[in-house]
Amino acid sequence: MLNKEVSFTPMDVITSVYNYLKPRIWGMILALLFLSVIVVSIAFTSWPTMDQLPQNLEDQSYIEGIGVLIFTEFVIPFEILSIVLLSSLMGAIYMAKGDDNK
Amino acid sequence: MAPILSMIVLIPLIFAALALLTKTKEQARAIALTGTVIVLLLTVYMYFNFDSTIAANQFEELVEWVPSLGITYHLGVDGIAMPLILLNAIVLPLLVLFTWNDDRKSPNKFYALILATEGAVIGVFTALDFFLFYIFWELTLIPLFFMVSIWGGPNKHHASIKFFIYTHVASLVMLLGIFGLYFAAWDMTGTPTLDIPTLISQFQFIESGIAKDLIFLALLFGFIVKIPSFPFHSWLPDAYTEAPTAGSVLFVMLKIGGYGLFKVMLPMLPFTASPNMMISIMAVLGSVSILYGAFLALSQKDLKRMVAYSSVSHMGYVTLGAAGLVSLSVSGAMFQQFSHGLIMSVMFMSCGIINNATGTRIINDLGGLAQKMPKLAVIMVLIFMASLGLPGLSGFIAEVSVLAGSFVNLPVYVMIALLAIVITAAYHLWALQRAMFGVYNERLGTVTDISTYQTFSMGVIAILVLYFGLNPSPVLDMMLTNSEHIISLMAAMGV
Amino acid sequence: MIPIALYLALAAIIFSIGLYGLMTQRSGIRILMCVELMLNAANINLVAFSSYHHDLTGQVFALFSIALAACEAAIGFAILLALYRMKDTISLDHINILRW
Amino acid sequence: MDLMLLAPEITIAVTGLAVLIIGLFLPTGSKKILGYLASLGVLIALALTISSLGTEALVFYDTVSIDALSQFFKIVFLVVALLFTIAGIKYTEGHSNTEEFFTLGLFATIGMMFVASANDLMVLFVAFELASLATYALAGFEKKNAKSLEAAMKYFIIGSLSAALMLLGISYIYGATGTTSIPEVAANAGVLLSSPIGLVSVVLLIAGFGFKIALVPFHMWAPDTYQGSPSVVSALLAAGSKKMGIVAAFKVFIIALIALQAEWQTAFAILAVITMTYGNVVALNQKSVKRMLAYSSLAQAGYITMAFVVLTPIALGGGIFYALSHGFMKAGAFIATAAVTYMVLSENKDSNDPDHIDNFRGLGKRMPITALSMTVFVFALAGIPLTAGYMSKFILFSSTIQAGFVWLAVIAILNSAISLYYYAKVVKYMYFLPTDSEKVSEPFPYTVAMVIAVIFVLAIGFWSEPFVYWAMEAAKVLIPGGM
Amino acid sequence: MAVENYAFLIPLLPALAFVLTFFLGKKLPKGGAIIPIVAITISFVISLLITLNLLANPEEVINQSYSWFAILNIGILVDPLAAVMLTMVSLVSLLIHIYSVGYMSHDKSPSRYFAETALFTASMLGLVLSDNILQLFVCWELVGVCSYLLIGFWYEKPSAATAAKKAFLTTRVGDVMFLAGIIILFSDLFKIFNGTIPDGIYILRFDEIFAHIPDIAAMNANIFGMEVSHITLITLLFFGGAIGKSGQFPLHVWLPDAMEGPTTVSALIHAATMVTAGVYLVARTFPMFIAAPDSLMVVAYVGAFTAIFAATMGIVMNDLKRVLAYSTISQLGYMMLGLGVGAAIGAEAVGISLFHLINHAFFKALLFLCAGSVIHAVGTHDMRQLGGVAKVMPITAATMVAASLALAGIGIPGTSIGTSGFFSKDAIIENAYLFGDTTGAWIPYALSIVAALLTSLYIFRLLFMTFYGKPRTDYGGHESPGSMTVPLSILALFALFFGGLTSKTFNTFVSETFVNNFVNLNIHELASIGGYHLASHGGHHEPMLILWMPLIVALVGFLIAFLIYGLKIVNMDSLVSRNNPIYKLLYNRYYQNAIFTDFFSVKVIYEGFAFAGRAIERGFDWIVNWLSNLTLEAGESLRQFQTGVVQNYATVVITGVSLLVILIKVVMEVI
Repeated sequence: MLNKEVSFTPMDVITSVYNYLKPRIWGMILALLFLSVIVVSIAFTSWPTMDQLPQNLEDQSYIEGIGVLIFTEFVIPFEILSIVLLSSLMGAIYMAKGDDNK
Repeated sequence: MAPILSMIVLIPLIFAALALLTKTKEQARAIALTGTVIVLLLTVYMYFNFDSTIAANQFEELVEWVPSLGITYHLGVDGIAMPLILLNAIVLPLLVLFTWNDDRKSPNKFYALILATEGAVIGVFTALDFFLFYIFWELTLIPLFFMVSIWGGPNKHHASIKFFIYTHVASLVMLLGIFGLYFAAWDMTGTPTLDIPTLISQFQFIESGIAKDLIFLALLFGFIVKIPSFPFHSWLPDAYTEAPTAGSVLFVMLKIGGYGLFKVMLPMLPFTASPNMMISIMAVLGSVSILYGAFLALSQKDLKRMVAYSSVSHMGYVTLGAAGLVSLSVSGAMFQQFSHGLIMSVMFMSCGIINNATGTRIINDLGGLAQKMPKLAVIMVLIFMASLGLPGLSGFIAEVSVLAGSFVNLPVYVMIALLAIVITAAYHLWALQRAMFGVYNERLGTVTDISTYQTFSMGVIAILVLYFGLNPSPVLDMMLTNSEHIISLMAAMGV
Repeated sequence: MIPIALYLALAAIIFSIGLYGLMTQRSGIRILMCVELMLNAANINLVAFSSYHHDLTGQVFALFSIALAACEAAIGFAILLALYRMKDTISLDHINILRW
Repeated sequence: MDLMLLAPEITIAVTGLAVLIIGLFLPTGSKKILGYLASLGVLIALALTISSLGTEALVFYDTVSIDALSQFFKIVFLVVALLFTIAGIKYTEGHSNTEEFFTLGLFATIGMMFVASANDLMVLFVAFELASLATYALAGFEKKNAKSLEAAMKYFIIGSLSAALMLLGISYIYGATGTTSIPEVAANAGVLLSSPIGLVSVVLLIAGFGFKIALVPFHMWAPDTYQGSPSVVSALLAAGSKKMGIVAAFKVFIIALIALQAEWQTAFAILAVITMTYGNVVALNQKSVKRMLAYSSLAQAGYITMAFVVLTPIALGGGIFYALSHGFMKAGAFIATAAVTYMVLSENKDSNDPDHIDNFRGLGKRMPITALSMTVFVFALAGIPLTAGYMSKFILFSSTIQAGFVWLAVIAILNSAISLYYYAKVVKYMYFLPTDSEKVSEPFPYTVAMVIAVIFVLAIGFWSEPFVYWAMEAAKVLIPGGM
Repeated sequence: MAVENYAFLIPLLPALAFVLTFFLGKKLPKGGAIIPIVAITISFVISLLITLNLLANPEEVINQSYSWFAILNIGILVDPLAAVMLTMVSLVSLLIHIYSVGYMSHDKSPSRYFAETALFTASMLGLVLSDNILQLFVCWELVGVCSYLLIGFWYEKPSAATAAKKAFLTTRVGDVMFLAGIIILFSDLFKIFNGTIPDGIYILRFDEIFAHIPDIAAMNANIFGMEVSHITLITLLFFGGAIGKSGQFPLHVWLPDAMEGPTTVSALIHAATMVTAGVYLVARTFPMFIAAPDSLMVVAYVGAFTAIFAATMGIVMNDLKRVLAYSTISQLGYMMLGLGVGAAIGAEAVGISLFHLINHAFFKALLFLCAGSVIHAVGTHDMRQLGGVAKVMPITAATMVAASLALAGIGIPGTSIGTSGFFSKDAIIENAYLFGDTTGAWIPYALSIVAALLTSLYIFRLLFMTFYGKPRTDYGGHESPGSMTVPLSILALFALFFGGLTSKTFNTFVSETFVNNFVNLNIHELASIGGYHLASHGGHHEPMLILWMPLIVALVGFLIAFLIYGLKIVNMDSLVSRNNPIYKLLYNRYYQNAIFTDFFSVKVIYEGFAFAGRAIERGFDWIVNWLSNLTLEAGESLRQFQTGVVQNYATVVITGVSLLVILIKVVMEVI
């Protein structure tokens, strides 16, 4: 195998690229279309953000603040998330486990 | 006072449920007969307590239903509805008797559907609330759909679905018109209501001319298809022909299209943005229906199909008369509905009998039946004569009133309709001659005359046809009162 | 300082890559990965906005969405596993009994 | 106390956990009790919700709002859940994983209920995902059934995709407004209105909700999943989680993004027309009853979407009312199909297409109650008077006319007429086509569920006043001031 | 005298007889013939009494009106015109009924026969009694339907069923015109009253109509660019109805076929009822015609043409009844001509025409009954197989001769000697001369003279071929029973002497119809509405030749017939052959059957129009089916969109998102 002479002609390259692209081209075009839509919208939007990042690094990511938020303002989503976890656990186990009769 | 209208509407429906629970033919038909006879008695009672000199709604019942949408349970009859209720109440018991000895699968459903149709049709005639009106309007479809689909002829599935969807589309378009009226009135008065008299009286105050015309045309389309009128009749021949005899008779009882025309359309007509165009539309449809139906009937080979097309032709008089806008023509058109109901039911019964006895309805395959079925022949000759408009029978009163009345305003259209009279005579006589007279076609095998029950029910209707032909006043008077009322409203508005 | 648009563009690109993969890949595993990619692209957005707004809500949201992504992955793999047991393949474009 | 206002949700959660835990200790043969337990829990929650009708409150740091709209939809979800649990009693008979079935169903219901009362996009998103994740597994509940698995797979992948799209959309909204609270988004919508990102986030959110509502072109999973999933689960999906999409869209678009009204009205106008037409037309030729019901469900979603276009208080009330009616009609129809499927499978275990329309032949003789109920459901879906479907169409279509969208009403009416064809086809098969098979006994829980649905379908159609009243009250939440 | 209180019984009794006979006749002997006979006898007596009363007191016109429906009424009007008709109809009908007892004794359902004839008589009497045009139309139609039933009496014979249908349909064409006339009249009067008709006024009553003739005449209709006065239009349409019922050209085709029924029915149709209805209609509404001279001109021309047209066919027919049928058409033409000349002489025309009508009723009934008697005895009605019947049936033959003389109009002008037909026909021909003299239209007169010649020719041909000479085939005949010969004899007396006895009084009596208390019309004013003046009376003296002309041509006709058929001196074989185109044309009755039935009704109406209708109908069906198929096919192809591959689903979703953004942007830009 190693000794086999490997040679590419330009045609082979084109063919292989073509073969690679052929099933993917529409996906590319559509993904690019989507991307361009999003990017154009982002670019033409004046985001109402602060001019600069906070000086204090802790203000950027503030674990205690997050924790407080989770248990005060966002306690409900957090509780729901617990049910989500439970149900996905159940669902995943149920789907994944083998034939219980065996 | 007892809620007599509710009783008339609900008793058939209740008896329909009862009939559905029965097991045998004997029980089912007994229930059906009881139900229809009770309705008949109540209707006769109501008829004799009806004041035919006033145009107002009588025996009114009014109960709140869905107040937040202005929906009420509002019933009442006037001179337009009363004769049609009477027609149903008379024919239905006779129809039950007519089918008394028939053997068919699931008789309980059969009689239940007859009763349900009666309740629904009378419901349409008594409803004074558009919501209720539409409910009953659609409710008439379902039993008939089942009727055709279960006991119909070889092509029943196609016919039933065509009929169901075609007329349903029309009903929906009508519903759009009702919506338009409903909200236009709501915007103007600030309170929602679906009360028919109120909405009709509010129609004239709508500002937008286009809105008025659209509402009018939508409602008109709904009614015209049900009548049915050329060119929206193509559901009818299939449905009438494929339906079992009782189904055809029930179809004939379905006079709701014309009823809507008189009850809803005419009071609104003068206030549309272009009343002359509306009148022309109705007149064209009516007169062309008369002529076209007649030609089509002439070219039919199947007796029942011929009768179906003749129905298209006859109902053209209703549209034409309504467009005539003279009290004589309008009341004539109303009377045509009544008379047509009587006549056509016997016509279809005859077709059914011939089909049962000989196994065919192709006119050329019949022949000389009068020799074997003299009683049927007598009734058929009488009814065919009534159908072709012979004086002394009810059809004539209606036709001559419509034609004479409409001529005042619509001379050209009446002349078109007149052309059809000879054609009408031709196909009736042709069918009679080929089917009943001449040499008996031996291939038809042994044929026996109609049974006592059948003779009775057809005979009674035939006698009524004769009676109302000689003395139309018992029903025509109230029609006249109402049509004069409609016309006087227009005159008062200077239209 | 870096304009926020760049973060957003990055997220958009990652999201589009996820979309591309979803549309073109056959293997169920790869498709699942693409879904993760997309969810995380959205998380980049959330975190970036959070920073630029000086508001922690976005980060809380991102945390929740990471948890949700995990759940989705779990159940997704379970479904793929069940499919593999039955069909001996996770190439999703052959699974089309239900159509039309 | 705040928690008391969440009593229904808590009840359901506790019931779910109880079912799960009790189920672990029960032998397969006696797991039937779990179904009764679940139904009981749902009934209690329903009673709690109804008893709290009329309360209005914002709780848990304004992330949950209890109002007429959320109460109304909670009732819808709970009723659907009730039908689901009752029908599930029969469906899970002899199944060893009964507890998973009911618990997942109940948890999905909690998700839906929280979506209905969410006042924060985060709550909404998480609850949305709860409802999705729980139902992914339910859709694939028949692990041995290739169709069920395929259904779950498609549901899952498209569901994840739309979750990602929705999250992206929410992130942009957050970026533009700096908040996730629904009322505050509405208050800070200036950037969204002035920038193209507003339109993009609207469309992304429509894609996210449209997936649940099954709007064309985000509907692609729906026919396959409704067809492949167990019928009872299809009932939950079509009747329940679809409504969740609608209520989420109500909240997000009409309350939060009212500033972008023009954008999403246009979008919904386009989608409504395409959806109802596509759904009805494609439903015409279907041979699988469940697939037909799925497409019909698309069409119905298209009708409800008209409420977004018309956007008058009556139209919104009509849309909400329609959602209620549709819940009963569609759930009932799927459960009736479940009964037929059960009957077919019990006769022939290897039947490939238990919901094929041929199996409905002569159903009027074989299973009279099922056939009669199915007739009521399909006629209601078709909008025949005196049913809930008619009343809903009456309000919704009439308000469309009122607002001047005559063209939209005409399209809807024509669609409604087309739909009659395939609904009548089912009736035709059930009553008019002959069959050789004999009468079979009808499974009791299915019958109970169907009868409940029939009663409600007829009651809503006949005695509509209270339902209409509450729907209109709910609409007032969306557009204050009312009519 | 209280007899007018019983006038309503005149039509009612026969109608009642119809009901009784129909339901009870089978159980009674002779099919219950006694019931209608008694009923009609009473009708006849009442009619006679009323007539006599009117003769004495012309102003005692009976008029009773009752509301029927809407603004229309039913009522009784017995004025001289009606009284004369009533008496004649009831008398002839009575005699025919009596005759029928014998004639129909072998039939299998005589009760049906008597019931139907009773109804026929009742309708005709009702028609005559009507005091309004609508009721007249009602009875008119009833007459039509009775003729349908009676012509098709032997319905198991296909030819009878066909003939019945043809009779009904052909007259129906006329009826529609009549109805159209009524409708126009109604609408005109309705407009004249401005849509509000006071109580107690029935606008279709004859007195109302006549009172408003000037208003109607003032209305004009524009038909295809021609300005036509409504009065002309209405009268023409009425005459159209009369054409159908009275068998005028071109709607006469049904009459010869109508002999498919029993011969007595033919007698009833041809003599007393039905065909006279058309003439009666024109007479009844004659004031309107006077105001419309154009219509009268049409009446005169059509009448004269019909008279000669039918006579030409009469001379070649070999069927006994067919000859008589054409004779009827021809004589009806005379009656119409008599009315048409009213443009010259005014309301007197009614008297002249009606006089002929009455006389004709007697002798034509007689002719038919004689023919019936022959047919009854011999069993054939082909003249070529008969001959020498007089020897077997002397009474029949004698009465037949009397009738023939009456038909041919033999009598001496200037005296009271002559048969009935002589007086009436002579008067018509003379007035046709006067008409030509006044208006310059000589053609009617010329035609009437030629027709008189032909009349004489064909009736004597019939007489000679049937009753004289040697029997051509071996038929066994016998004289008919008394119940048949007695009516024959009575009728023969009338045919011979009625005209002579009443010729003076009749005209005066009938002409008073329009100038008495009920309607008092100024005929001259009406004429001036039409824009002309009536010929003043007495100023004219017809030349002697004109007075004698009818008799001369009648005798010539007799002579020719005698030479050819009596003495057989002239051999007609060369003429009477299929090679002679004229004979062929006549024998084939001008190919009317081919034109009317085969071409017009079958080809044009049935195949042409109906085919077109079917094609249109298919078009409508096609549209409906196309729409439904289109929807179904769209469903089928859109289904393919759902490929089942999940990646494609994702692609659709993503495309949807991207495109939706762009689409909304575009839509919002556009809007």
